[in-house]
Amino acid sequence: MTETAPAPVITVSNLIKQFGRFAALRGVTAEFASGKLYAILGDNGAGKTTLLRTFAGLNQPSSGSLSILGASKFRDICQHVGYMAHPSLLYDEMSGMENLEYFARLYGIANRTRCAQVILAVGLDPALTRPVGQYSQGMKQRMSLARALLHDPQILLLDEPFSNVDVHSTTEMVRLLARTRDQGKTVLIVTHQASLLEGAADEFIWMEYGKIIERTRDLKRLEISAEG
Amino acid sequence: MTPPTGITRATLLKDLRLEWRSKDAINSMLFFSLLVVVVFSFSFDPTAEESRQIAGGLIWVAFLFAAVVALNQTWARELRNQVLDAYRVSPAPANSLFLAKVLGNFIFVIVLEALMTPLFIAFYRLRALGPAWQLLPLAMFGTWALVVNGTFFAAMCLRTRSREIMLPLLLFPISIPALLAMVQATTAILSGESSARFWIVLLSTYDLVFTTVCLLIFETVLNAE
Amino acid sequence: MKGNPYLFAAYAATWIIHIAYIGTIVSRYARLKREIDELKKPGLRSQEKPEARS
Amino acid sequence: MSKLFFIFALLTLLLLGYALHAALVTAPTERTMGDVQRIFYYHVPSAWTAFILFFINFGASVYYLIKRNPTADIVALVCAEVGVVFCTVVLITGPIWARPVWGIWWTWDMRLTSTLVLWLIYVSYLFLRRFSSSGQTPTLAAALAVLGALCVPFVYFSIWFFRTQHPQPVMGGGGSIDPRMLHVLLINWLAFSCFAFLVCWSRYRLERLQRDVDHAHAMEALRDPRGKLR
Repeated sequence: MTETAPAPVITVSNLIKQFGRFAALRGVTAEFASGKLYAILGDNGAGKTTLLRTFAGLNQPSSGSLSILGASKFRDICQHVGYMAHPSLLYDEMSGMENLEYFARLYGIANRTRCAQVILAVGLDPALTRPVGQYSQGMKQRMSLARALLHDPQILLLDEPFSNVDVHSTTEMVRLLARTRDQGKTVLIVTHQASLLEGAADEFIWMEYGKIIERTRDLKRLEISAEG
Repeated sequence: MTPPTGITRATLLKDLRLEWRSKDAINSMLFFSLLVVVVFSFSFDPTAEESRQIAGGLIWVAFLFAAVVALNQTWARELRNQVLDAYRVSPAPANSLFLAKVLGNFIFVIVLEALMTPLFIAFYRLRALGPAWQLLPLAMFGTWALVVNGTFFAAMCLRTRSREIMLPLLLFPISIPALLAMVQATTAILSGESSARFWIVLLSTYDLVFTTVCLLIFETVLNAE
Repeated sequence: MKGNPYLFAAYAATWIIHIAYIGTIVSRYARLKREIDELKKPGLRSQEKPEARS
Repeated sequence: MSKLFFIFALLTLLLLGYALHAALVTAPTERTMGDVQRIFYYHVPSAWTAFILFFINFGASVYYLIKRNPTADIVALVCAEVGVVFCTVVLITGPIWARPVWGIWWTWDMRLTSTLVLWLIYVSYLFLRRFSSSGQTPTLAAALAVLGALCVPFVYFSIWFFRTQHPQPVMGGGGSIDPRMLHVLLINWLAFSCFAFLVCWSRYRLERLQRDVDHAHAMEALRDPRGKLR
């Protein structure tokens, strides 16, 4: 692989986020490039989710600077960011298609074929009339991913996308994400299951106590240092 | 790009659809106000001529309490699975959401009033001695006043501890003028002793002022953290 | 002003309320002062707090 | 800062003492109500002071919403809290006066009712400040303060119309007031304004200290999070 450093899509420097007396992020400095898939790893409470939520504009940083696609205000670029949280961000009482149609409206997409297309892409059936509340956990996760992909965002922020998803579906999802990355998108995945992304992720990022401790291409190295 | 009104409509239709499927809010509101009617009838003789004087207050207090049930429900719906975050990361304007929620609650409370009013009339043997048509604009303006502030405060309480208790604590003091206007106007119309016009004008001004201010600061409140 | 009970009650109530409020301010101030002094004391920062031992 | 504070506190105390003397001794005894009327010298200045404090709270809240200035937030909080204390004084001295003069503790008179509603609004403001989690409190509280202040004209207007339809006890005094009484009233008002300012100042210092402590804790957490994880 040649080292042509693409322009960074997300730049953060000395990002600090405090909730009252608790510091969730304690000075994160990093750059994320387009066309890459990053896996963010770390123990519970390491600040992974907070970092992702800050990128998604749901948290305001306490201090430090954050620039996404050259903009400092999230409102200007929200059209280009897709966010998938740990909860499903879907209405339990509506079917998957109905959910996506509603969210498509929010992004100004008034077209059913696009919704059907993403549902197919995550391996579900658009004609399914069951409400999302009755889906299995794995189906919910996939529908949630479809919601994040709906507006074809430049940056994809995923929080634990593979939890409770069976092995087969996970492989499918990883393949889909890798394909998205190959289209020049930036994909950030917070996960506990790093091994699932071995081979797919361009970089592994280890966070500890609100800081990025290590960035590496080789997961093996990270596991050794994490244990030590 | 969907225009803001389009998003309001989509959100409103979505809310109505959710309510239609679960019927959480409307059922509990109906039963709640029914309980209020029955309980109040024990505390005084509902058929006495004097009860005409307090019927206006009774009706609106019942609706106010019932509205709180609906108001807590609207945002609870958005908190389940944290769907509100999905709205916040989208480019859709915050005010569209606010208007949709206000309209949704307005519809719920108006439906409740339409269903409950015949019951009140039957139980309390009410009959308007004044101009009865004025009850219609009164109900519209009054309900809007309750609902616009209520929706705003319910959104505010989203991120407080014990949010279901906080809503009435914030909503009731500020609603006192509106409530007073509704009660007095209703009593005036039912007893036919005085004109309700002043109260209806007051209510519409109240609606105008509070709707404007809520729209101005809702985005700040929604994204506050 | 010969010992009118209402007059006395009103004036007393006023000052009781004010003094009670000032009392809460003073006590909270003292507590915070102690807390911040402890925080600023070098050496025994987060490891152990003196009063936590009991 | 501290020296100035003590000098001001001393002056305020002297002024309060003088005002108390004026209220109890210098002021002439009212003909119909007698000594009870002297409650007036505490009641009315407290009411004016409370209203001024609420007004400052409104201004500071609007300023906070526009500029996000933390000092404005502290000022808003302090004014609301001290304002509620003064308003409580008003609501308690009022009935103590009403009882001997009107023969009743409370009447749903326009001024009493609207003061009570005002008190309720600002108490709910303080509730909100207590119950919301730290980060968003200033914004939410400022929003509530603005709505609450906007409500005040409606409160007055509606209660005014509500009450003019019904018979009500006449407020004491009538139109004209003895110039000596007015003099004593103004002195008491000055004394209570200084006192209110003094209390606000102390409360402001307390809040500053509170934020310093929070900040110190936050810094601590930034340095070493291990012991501080919730």
